[in-house]
Amino acid sequence: MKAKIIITPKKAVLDPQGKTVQTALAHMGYTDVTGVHIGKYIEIDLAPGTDKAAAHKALNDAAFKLLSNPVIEDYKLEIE
Amino acid sequence: MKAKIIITPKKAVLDPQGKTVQTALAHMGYTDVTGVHIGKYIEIDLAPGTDKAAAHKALNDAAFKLLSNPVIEDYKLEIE
Amino acid sequence: MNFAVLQFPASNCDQDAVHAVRLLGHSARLVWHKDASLGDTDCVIVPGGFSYGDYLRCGAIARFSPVMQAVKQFADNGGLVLGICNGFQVLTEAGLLPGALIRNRDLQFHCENIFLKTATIDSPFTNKIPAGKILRVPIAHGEGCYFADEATLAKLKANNQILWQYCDQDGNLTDSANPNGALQNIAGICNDQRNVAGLMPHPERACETLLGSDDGKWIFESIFAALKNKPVAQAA
Amino acid sequence: MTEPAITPELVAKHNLTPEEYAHAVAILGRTPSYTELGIFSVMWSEHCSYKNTKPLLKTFPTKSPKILVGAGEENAGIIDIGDGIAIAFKIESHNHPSAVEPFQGATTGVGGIVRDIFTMGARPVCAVNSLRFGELSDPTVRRLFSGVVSGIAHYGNCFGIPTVAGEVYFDKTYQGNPLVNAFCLGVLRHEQITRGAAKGVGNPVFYVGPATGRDGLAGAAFASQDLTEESAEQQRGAVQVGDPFMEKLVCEACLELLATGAVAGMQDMGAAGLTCSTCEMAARASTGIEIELDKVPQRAPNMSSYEIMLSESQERMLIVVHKGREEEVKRIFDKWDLPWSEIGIITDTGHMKVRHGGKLVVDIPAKKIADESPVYQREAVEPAYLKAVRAFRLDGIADTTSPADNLKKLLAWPSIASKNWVYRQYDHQVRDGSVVLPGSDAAVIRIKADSLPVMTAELAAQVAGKPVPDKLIAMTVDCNGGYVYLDPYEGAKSAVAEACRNLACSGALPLGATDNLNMPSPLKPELFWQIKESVRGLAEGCKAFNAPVTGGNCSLYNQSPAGPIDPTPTISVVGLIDKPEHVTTQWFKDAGDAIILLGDAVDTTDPILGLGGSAYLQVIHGQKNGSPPRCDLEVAKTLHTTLIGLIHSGLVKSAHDCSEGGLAVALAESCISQLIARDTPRLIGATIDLSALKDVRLDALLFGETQSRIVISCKAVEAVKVVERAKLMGVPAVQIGKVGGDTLTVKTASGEFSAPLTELHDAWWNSIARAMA
Ligand SMILES: Nc1ncnc2c1ncn2[C@@H]1O[C@H](COP(=O)(O)OP(=O)(O)O)[C@@H](O)[C@H]1O
Ligand SMILES: [Mg+2]
Repeated sequence: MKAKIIITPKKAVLDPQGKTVQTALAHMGYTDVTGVHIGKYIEIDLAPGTDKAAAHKALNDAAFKLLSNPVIEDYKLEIE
Repeated sequence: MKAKIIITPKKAVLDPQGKTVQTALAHMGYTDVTGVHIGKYIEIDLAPGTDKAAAHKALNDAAFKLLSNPVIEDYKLEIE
Repeated sequence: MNFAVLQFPASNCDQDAVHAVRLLGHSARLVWHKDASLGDTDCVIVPGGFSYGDYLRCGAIARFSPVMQAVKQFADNGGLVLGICNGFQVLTEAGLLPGALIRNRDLQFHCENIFLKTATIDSPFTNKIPAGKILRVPIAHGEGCYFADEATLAKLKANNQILWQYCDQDGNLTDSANPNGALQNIAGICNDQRNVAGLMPHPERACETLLGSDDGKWIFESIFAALKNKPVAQAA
Repeated sequence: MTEPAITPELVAKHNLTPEEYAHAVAILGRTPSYTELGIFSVMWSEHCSYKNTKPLLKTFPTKSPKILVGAGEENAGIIDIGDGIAIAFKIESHNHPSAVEPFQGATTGVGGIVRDIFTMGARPVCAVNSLRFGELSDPTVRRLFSGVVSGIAHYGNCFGIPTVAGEVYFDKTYQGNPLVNAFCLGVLRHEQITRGAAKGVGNPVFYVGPATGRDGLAGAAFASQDLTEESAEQQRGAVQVGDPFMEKLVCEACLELLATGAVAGMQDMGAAGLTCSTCEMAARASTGIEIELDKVPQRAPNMSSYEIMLSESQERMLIVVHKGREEEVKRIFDKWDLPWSEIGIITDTGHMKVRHGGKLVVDIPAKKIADESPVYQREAVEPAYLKAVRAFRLDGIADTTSPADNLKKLLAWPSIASKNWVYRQYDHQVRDGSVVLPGSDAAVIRIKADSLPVMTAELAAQVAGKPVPDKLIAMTVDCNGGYVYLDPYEGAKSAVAEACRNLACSGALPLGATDNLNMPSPLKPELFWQIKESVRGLAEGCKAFNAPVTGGNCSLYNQSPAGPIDPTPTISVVGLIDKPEHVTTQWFKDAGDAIILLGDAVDTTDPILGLGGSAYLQVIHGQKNGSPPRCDLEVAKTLHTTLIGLIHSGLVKSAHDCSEGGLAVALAESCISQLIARDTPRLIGATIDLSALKDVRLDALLFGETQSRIVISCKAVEAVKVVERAKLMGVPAVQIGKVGGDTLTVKTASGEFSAPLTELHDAWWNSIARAMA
């Protein structure tokens, strides 16, 4: 079983990285790009037989407290 | 239209960040975790009316050349 | 000799490289990243810093600057190119050097002196380094852990392309002397043509005893000597 | 967009008192618009107006013939260092933002102070930081600490400025309210001084730098409130993100632009963003300014005039350009791929006028709002706790019987332990100028030709053929907040004395100072008394050492639900070293050298013998109590000039002052603090004999913190000469031992103890890393 967490900068918060990459893409000729947002992708391997609901609850907690910075980031958690 | 690119470290490459997070999760009492891999998530906004196939081709190129480093990373591109 | 020191947005050791070369008696000038030509140049230095903020990946964006085309051509013609720190990262991203530099194993930026062992003096970048001399040179990086797959690593070794390795005071390649987790304690390498090299430590910060060490000058002296012995390629 | 009606509640929400509001109405002659209310609110916040501290700041010594730009005139003060060269420096706090988001709070703190320096036309060449956190045993503190340190590292390293010095203390008083003070120093020629004045009616006004977003809305007002549980929550939308890459480009582009001579005035958009920069620039030049918000680059859609005017998006500058030279701005900012926009014009109306969507939304007399900010004389009452502090005696405290063990504990105490875990993360060598790195008493940097900004063609022609001689600048930042709590006046004096002592140990004489008053609320008389007494101490100290204050920062309302912080007036003193051979470091050099103590071993007139507020009492006896050691400024000054004289005569091989942990810690540090390379210290031992000092408690002798003491070493054959010369100058001096061996061995009247250097080093060097692992 795997959990996947995607962490992205909040909309209102400046994303210097995304901006810089957007400019670089434009310089390289990718002009259809109207915005770039750079975040983190975390994949967590779970031991077989892990209880999905419990894992969801625990990882949700971890994503909020440890993996993301709720002051400036949002996250999305999926378990599959 | 949006493109989403997930970039992950290759298996053979050291992922100290993943290791650190795994240890931290264990400290938080979450012991079912057997591995953590940390990568990047890039979301690209595309101008409305962009041709999907062409964008796919172009971004595939960008993902290979700029957004990821094939020596150490793999990537997955999706356009929706 | 004429040195061209590249200047990317947020290069920040560019002036230091110019300073070191001039201090050692040669001329150096800055070349803007948007320039397509290197002008009259004997050696190119890709300096340290945080080109493009090191956003995305260190050196990833700089590699696409117009000037890098000229550097590639200069290198293809046998010109000497030295990448220092961020410059090393740019050169690996550009494919001019094999491998990649990833996050330090303890995830922290390290600014400190390290000891360097010269693995071979058979290169334009090491030929003047006194035999057995352990260099004391500063590092300052967060992503300096050298990585290459096994095949590449084997090739590096077979071709004698490893130039410098982190060591302890007595020259032993120990794990605790390795500041970033680099494979085989690798601090710097060259390409198989031996005219392009990169290293994470900063020799340009160690050219004056006032600043604590002048061991770095041996790397520059090696380049001067190599250039003197074989005038090389024309700039692109 | 409809703006809210101005109600008393709205006024109160903007932190304006009814009287302040009435004054605003009087200035305008009408009810302010919503945007204008916002402007008054930030301009008259403590952060921008210093309304509670202005009368105190006036007491600082601010004059010296070397001062080219004085305190309060501009974004930073400037001091002449000879040969046409000058330095600009200043310290600034980012305490509250760092409490909410440590990483970004610290990055934007560094970014702000670096901007203050290049705004003056100077090239920023080094940075310093002063930090306070709660105790490291608390996981939240560790998160704050590591976030702040990596934020400072991220910004400084990427910008390419060496962070060469600093200090870190851990005490539970800072638990909920960490302190993050950032200092920056820049270099320029006298002719390159740039003013933040909106000069020249008809001149265009340019906005350069990244687009404006809804970042840090009313950050200045936030910095001027108590830090409460909710404020963290409320302010979440306000977090600003630092972009050092952008700042590096803005800095280079601005310096390049200044070299064209096209600039009439320049100011960064710091606290209160566009509002403060437009107002202050017009006020300084006694002109008016008109800007059009539709021309301001915007990151977020549908921003209101209120939001645009109050946003604190980072890395933005406001530049007034000589009419007709607009093309140069465009050329240079395009070269650096930076956004720019011509947003307005200088007028002769004296008013700041702002248009948005074709409507006039702001029309305020600029000078009035800038100069007529409210000023308060607050009531000061001596706090009651000081009675007990002064009455504290050592009677109930048994003298030490395990000095070696005490020493190890002190060396491992995070406030004393080596801060290598911190400064190793900072690039402290970029720019090829760091002569003494972090880890000795004061940092020393070398200024060379390429430290200076690019010159105009005119200036270049003028100085052609006159090479810049290398210059050596030393700097340090100090403050023992515990001392200040226990006696604000003496504690503040001691902070200045320690800073100057650290400079003396490195071979430097003070040039000037910049201070950061990190204080609790000025509204409580007991707390305001602390502020007032601290300022009195700082002022006297700076006067005594000829270190005029060239600027600084006030950060009030530093208190969390757990209570106010210890008053912490950090002070950074900058000095000059005239020759490279006079640069001195703190570690012992060669076996056989003599070790000499300059200054009285123990202040016997102090009933608690220098143990008041000491690290020893805190670590070994769990008490932060007693009047801190008194600092006689005359004695201190004589000590410093004597040491400098000895250094100039080439007699001194090492010099290290006694501060926290006293003589024993100073000796141990002299044995273990030299670093050759990573994980490779150079340990060199010492044998000390203090047995001549008989009638004094052992703990006071070893760990007391009597002021004005320096441990030096010199060649054995010169020991007598050194002692004689010091005595001749009126400084007590005695040889207390010699260098050599692999232990620190100390003989006293009550016996001898010895500790292996490897153990002392491990305790001192690795303690913070262990706590953070
Ligand atoms: N936050 C920091 N950043 C950079 N250097 C630091 C920091 N904290 C401490 N240092 C350095 O560590 C050394 C010891 O600092 P400190 O214990 O404050 O010395 P002192 O007691 O002499 O003032 C100094 O060189 C100081 O500059
Ligand atoms: Mg000191």
